[in-house]
Formats: sequence, structure tokens, C-alpha cells
Amino acid sequence: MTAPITPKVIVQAENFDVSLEERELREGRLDVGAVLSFTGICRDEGGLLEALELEHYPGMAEAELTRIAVEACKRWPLTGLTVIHRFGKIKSGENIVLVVAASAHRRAAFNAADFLMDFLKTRAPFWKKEHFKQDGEGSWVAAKEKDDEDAARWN
Amino acid sequence: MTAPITPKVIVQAENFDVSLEERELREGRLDVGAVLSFTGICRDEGGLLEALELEHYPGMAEAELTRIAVEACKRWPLTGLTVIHRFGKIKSGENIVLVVAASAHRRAAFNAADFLMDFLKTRAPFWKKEHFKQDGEGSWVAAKEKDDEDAARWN
Amino acid sequence: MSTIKVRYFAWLRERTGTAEEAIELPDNVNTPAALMEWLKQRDEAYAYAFEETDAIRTAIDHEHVEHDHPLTGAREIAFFPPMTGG
Amino acid sequence: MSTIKVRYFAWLRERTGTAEEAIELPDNVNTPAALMEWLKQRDEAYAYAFEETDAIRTAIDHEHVEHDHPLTGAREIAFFPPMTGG
Repeated sequence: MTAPITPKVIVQAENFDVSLEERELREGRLDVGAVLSFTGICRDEGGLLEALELEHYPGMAEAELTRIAVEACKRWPLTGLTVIHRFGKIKSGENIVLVVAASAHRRAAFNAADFLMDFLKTRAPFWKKEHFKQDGEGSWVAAKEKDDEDAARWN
Repeated sequence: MTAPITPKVIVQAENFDVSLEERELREGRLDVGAVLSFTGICRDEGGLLEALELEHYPGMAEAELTRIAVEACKRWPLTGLTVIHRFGKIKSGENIVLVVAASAHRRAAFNAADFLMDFLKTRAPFWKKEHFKQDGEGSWVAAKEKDDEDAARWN
Repeated sequence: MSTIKVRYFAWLRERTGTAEEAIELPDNVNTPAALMEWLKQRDEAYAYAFEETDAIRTAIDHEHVEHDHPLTGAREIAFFPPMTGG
Repeated sequence: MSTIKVRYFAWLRERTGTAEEAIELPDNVNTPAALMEWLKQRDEAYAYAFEETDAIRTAIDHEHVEHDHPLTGAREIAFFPPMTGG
């Protein structure tokens, strides 16, 4: 078995380009049999939500995402792994988070991306505040117990 | 619960554009919180493989992919589902299959795409023949027991 | 007696040397299993193609069926190896 | 006595009215739990922010820790609600 690869982890305010990130993990190599991209998007909650304000802990956000991504690279034989998480004001319909996992085989790509999203939700230091269309600034989104259960699946 | 959506299923010789298909499932709507794209790619098997020749059963390929996709739309609350499978000669590094699943929530998108790939592998009438760089036309790829086991997870 | 279109894919197509053909079904050939036995009697190529029927999948009118499924009303039957798409 | 940088995020930042501050740690304040109890004594804003310490997560030098983790050698401690990214 080859050594785990080093994931690419970025925390940024700007949007990302899914196809650009996919291309980066495929270009110039012929050992990639599976590429999985997961994009998390801000919903408008039935027309109520204007935007989410994503607060993060600079420094720790990168460090924690990297720890989770490195763990994924140890658990599954990936050929590439990219994680991009945005912060700041994100309007409904806009991208929040991207995970791209590449591997020789599909199961590794699925498991790694699934694992990454579960742990990212419960461990990466980001907090969402809702901005409603009618009432302006709303409240902080509460963490879901379901997210903890999802993360516990991987123990 | 809203009625299941109608999936888009295409069997074609031409390549597909992942970002185009993703855009189609997102455009003009704000209820999509998760978009998952899975791309299956032809590997070169350590430099040995030139291409795969994908034979298919026209008519049944579309019908069977549609049956699997419709079942996925019944099982999970998807907002969109696209399946494209190519046939003909596919060189190493080129795309073979695409599944894009969109949903309000990430678990539905992950499960639907995972389910689809498992069933597609064991039920969609496609057969791969290997073309090697050195020895020219090779043999038919054998079905893997592991694929049947993967598909059995969903019973 | 009824006529059925028979299709062969992948190595079944190569071994039989046939992609598709129309066959007049004898009355006692009323399942895919019976049709495979009947085809095996034709010549060496068919005998070779159908030597391991356990490894062969079959579809009637574009739907997977078991080997003991009735052929009644079938317009098209296909024989092929286990699928390897995706 | 040692100085530690304390950071607050999300509703903890809003309730304390502070994003970050430097605090001289009294000798007996040697865990996140003890520091939270100490902060609660400061004023009503802090008392409100830390009224339910079970709901508060903490990190030392950018790593998640339990409330009873020693503060020895810590340069930065952060208090925040359960994460809701992704």
C-alpha cells in the first residue's frame, strides 16, 4: 500500500469552482477511477432565508479540517482529496462547502467524502447565523443531534 | 412528502460535462442543499490498458437505468437525479459514467448516488472489454462478487 | 409455434458469432433454460457459448428474468454475461 | 500566574460582547471548567453567556479539549457553541 496523500484544505470567503477542483485531482494521471464531488449549498428554507452568515475560528478551522482530511486519507486509499469551506455572508443558492475525493475505486471515494462531511459538521469550528428576508438578522443555527449520530457511525 | 421527481437518464457515446449537469439540477431553485456528483473513469491499470470497449444493450440499458433511478427517487427525497452512461471505445483517463444527485439534505444525495452506482454495476446491461497497449484486444472484464455484495446492502 | 427475436451480447455474441436472430420456438421450448438447451444442440459454437448456463443472464423484452421464466408472449429474449458497467 | 488569550465565538461572542481578550489566570483556575466558573463571576453578561456550560465547547491552541483538560502551557483558549458548519 502506498503512503497516504496530502489533502488540499482551504478556508476562504470566495466561491469555489467544482469542475476546476475536479480537474486538478484528475489531470495528468490515469490511476483515478472514481471522482466524487459533494457541494453543500445554502437553501432559502421555503423562501424565508435571505442568507447565512458563517462565522469561523481562523487558524483552528484550517487545522481541524486538515486533521479530519488527513484521517480520511489514512482510512481510505485516495489519490486526491480537496476540502474547501467558505465563511462570511452566503446568500441562498450559493455554495458553502466542497469535498472532492478521488480514488482508484468508487467505495473509497464515497466513504471518504461521507466521513469528511459527517466530521466536518460536528468538529470544524464554523457557526451559521440566519438572515431572514422579513425580520433581518435571525438566530444562530442549533447543532443537530442527528449530526452527532452520523459522525458516531465511523467509530 | 412531495411526489418523487422524474430522473434524467441518458445512454450515449459522447462525453458528458459534469458542471453542466450539476448546473441543470441547481438552476433557478433555492431548495437544493446538497449536490453530489460521482464520475466513473477508465483507469490505465498501471500503464497496461489503452481503452475499454463498452458494449451495451440499446433499449434495455435505458430502461434498466431508468428503473434503478426511479427506485432511488422513491427511496430518497431528491430534488433532481441525472444518470449518464457512455458506450463505445473509452480511452484510459476518459469518463464512463456520471451520477448527479441533488436534495435538500446531504444524506439523501449520498445514499441515492451510492445505491445507484451499486445497482447500475450489477443490473445495467453494459459489458467492458479491455484493449491493452501491448497485446491489442484483450478479454471481457469479469463481474465481481464484491459488486453483488454491495448491491445486496440495500435490500 | 411462435417466432422470437434472440439477442446475444459480449462473449455470447462472439462465441455464437451472432448478434441477433429470429428463432421459431418449438412448443416444448417455453423458458430461457429450455431455449439455452435447444440452442446448445445446434452446433459447436452454440454448445461452447452455452456450456455454463449458470454464468448466463437473460432478459425478456428488456427486463431481467430468471431462467425458469415463461416465454409466453415474449417478443425478444437476450442472453448475456453478468454486467460490468459503471 | 500566567496570561492566556481567550476567544469567544458565535453567541458566546455576542453575549460576552468580546471577541478576544487576554486574561491573567489565577493559580486555582487550571481547567476550562474552572475558567468558565471564574468568568461567570465577572459580570451579568458573562454569567448569561456561561449559564449553561454543558452546551459550550472549548479548544486549547486550536484543538478540541474536554472541560477538565489542564490549562498548563496553553497560549490560547476558545469557547464556542456546538459547530454548525458544512
